[in-house]
Amino acid sequence: METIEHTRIIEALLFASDKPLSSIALADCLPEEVQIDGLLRNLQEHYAERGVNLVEIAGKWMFQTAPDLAFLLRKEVAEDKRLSRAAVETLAIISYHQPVTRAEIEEVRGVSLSKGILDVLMEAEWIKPMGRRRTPGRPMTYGTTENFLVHFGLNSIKDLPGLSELKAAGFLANVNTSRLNLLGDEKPVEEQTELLAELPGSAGE
Amino acid sequence: METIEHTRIIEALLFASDKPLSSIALADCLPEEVQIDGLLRNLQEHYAERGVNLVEIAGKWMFQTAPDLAFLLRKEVAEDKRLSRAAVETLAIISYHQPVTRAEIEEVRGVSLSKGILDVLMEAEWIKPMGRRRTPGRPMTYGTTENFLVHFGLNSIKDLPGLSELKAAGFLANVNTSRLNLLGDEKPVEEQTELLAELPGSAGE
Amino acid sequence: MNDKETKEQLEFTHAAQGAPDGEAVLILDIDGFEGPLDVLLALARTQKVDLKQISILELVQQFLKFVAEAKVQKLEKAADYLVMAAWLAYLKSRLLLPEESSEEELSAEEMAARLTYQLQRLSAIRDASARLMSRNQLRRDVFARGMPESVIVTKNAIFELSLYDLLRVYADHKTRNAIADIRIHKRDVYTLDQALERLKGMIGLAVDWTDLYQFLPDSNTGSDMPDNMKRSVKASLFTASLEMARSGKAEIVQKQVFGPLFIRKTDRKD
Repeated sequence: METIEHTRIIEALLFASDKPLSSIALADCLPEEVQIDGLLRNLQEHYAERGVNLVEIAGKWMFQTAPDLAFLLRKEVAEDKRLSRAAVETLAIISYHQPVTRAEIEEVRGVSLSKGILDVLMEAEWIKPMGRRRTPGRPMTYGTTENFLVHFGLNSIKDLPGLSELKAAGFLANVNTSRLNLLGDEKPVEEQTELLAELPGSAGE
Repeated sequence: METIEHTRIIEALLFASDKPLSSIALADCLPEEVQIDGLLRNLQEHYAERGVNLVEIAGKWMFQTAPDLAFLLRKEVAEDKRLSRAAVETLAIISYHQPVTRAEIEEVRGVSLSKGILDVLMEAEWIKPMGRRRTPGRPMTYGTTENFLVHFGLNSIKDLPGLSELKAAGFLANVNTSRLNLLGDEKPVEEQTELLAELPGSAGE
Repeated sequence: MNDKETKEQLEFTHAAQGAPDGEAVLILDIDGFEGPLDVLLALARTQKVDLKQISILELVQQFLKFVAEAKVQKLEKAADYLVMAAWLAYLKSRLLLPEESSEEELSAEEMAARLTYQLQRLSAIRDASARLMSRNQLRRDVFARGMPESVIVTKNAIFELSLYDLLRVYADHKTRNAIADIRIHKRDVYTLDQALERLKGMIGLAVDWTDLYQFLPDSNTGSDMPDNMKRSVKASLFTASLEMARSGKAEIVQKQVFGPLFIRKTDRKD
């Protein structure tokens, strides 16, 4: 009896929201002793075959229309901002390599990155700056946002398609940006260790 | 079998729509022979006991949180808000100089007052309109509320420390008090009409 | 998206598509050419990646044809391709010639391996990006609640402000507006002129490469120098060293990133 009531509450909360809710947020609305994960699983099962599904996304929970009905709904929504291929590729590199610097993105793609691309991805709230790397120049690194996970229906970046294959093939190893120069025989910069620490006057603080 | 599929479609359409849908609009997405009203009734029944109900409003259909759970969505959230420095300063000026017009506040602060500031202070129920001044333009004056006194533990506005007291308490450093006129500004006559009666901001709602 | 670049790309793509179909390999993957790796990737795909097998002659011909027919307006774009063609030719020659033992340079095999790796990685990331984009996307394939009800939340804002803060701010305001004596303190800095003078004077004493920091004037001032002064001294000394290098009076060398800067006097005999 109680369980039904609690399930109803969870259902109402999730149904009312257009964003994923964490089980912690849900628990806030329920008595402390409620085993929320079990209820969520039951609810998920209840909706599994329906037109609306309960999915786990970005470590949170959300109702969404069933993917197989996409063909019907698609016409309801007009705007489909198409990303340029360059932007899509950049997004992929950022998501698989994150945190990754601009120079590393350029290295992987083999071309320089126009400024607008990162802007577009940031505007879509798919990527965000992830802090600076402790290497010379202290370049900014980029990574993906929660919004990215939600948009692509991923529970975490570990669920990126083909991640393990890319890793196994060694393609996600550190990108050596010094290789960018194809013609020049410049040697890669060696050992960019944490020299920064001992530099008293530099960028620190 | 078909029925299940059609029900799923209706479910998804209603879920994803940003407005209530008529059965005619729903029918557009389904094969002609589908008895849509029957399906809607079934769906309504299915959701009758759940956390979300399917309701018919003015001939259109929509999902809605079950009425008995509506309280969940009207949750009162206590939210700690910090006032900007400008807001605090404005509040201070109002409390010391009340009743005071917007223009006077601006003159005292030496900067123009962004609209949001008075709104925030009124939202906090610390200030209220105090009637209009009998000067050209009949500007509105502002003063503090009872709530203000309660919040700061003051018996009356006269309990606010005067300038010499502020100085003694170490708030004012290196300032020649004689150069400051605190609490001493003469004010034009007030048209203090139905002041406390209307109090829009104070105890309200 | 950068308009200019988009336009450039468009023009470029357009021009490339204008090329007659035929054996020109470059046409095959025309919709997204951007630069060297892209082209190379297209080539590598058709020629099965093994760089040793790539016919340089054919490659160069294709490039020339491509560049000519594309009527590339942006010279730097064309240069990109030429650079790569040259690089490939060079690599090919290295692969064909017997290996010289040189510690300085990477062997041709290593270079080829690297390039192959890069190409495969780009290709793999492309596959991955295609898989990513083919996932069900929100608002394209799957949809969230169209009429979210969530935020009828009445926010009872609790404003945090203590009487102390209120008074503090008011007092600050009064203080600010009071006619007060304003004193601008002299800032303690080590000027560039001072640093230049010092460096010029001392550099003659040093025979060989000397760590720039050896010239820091902390011997007399002692270590009780305030931190900001120390920083100022370092900054000025560094600037002075650059100035001297620029005017040809000194040479500077730094052997590793963030390593010490060494300076020595230029022995010019003029």
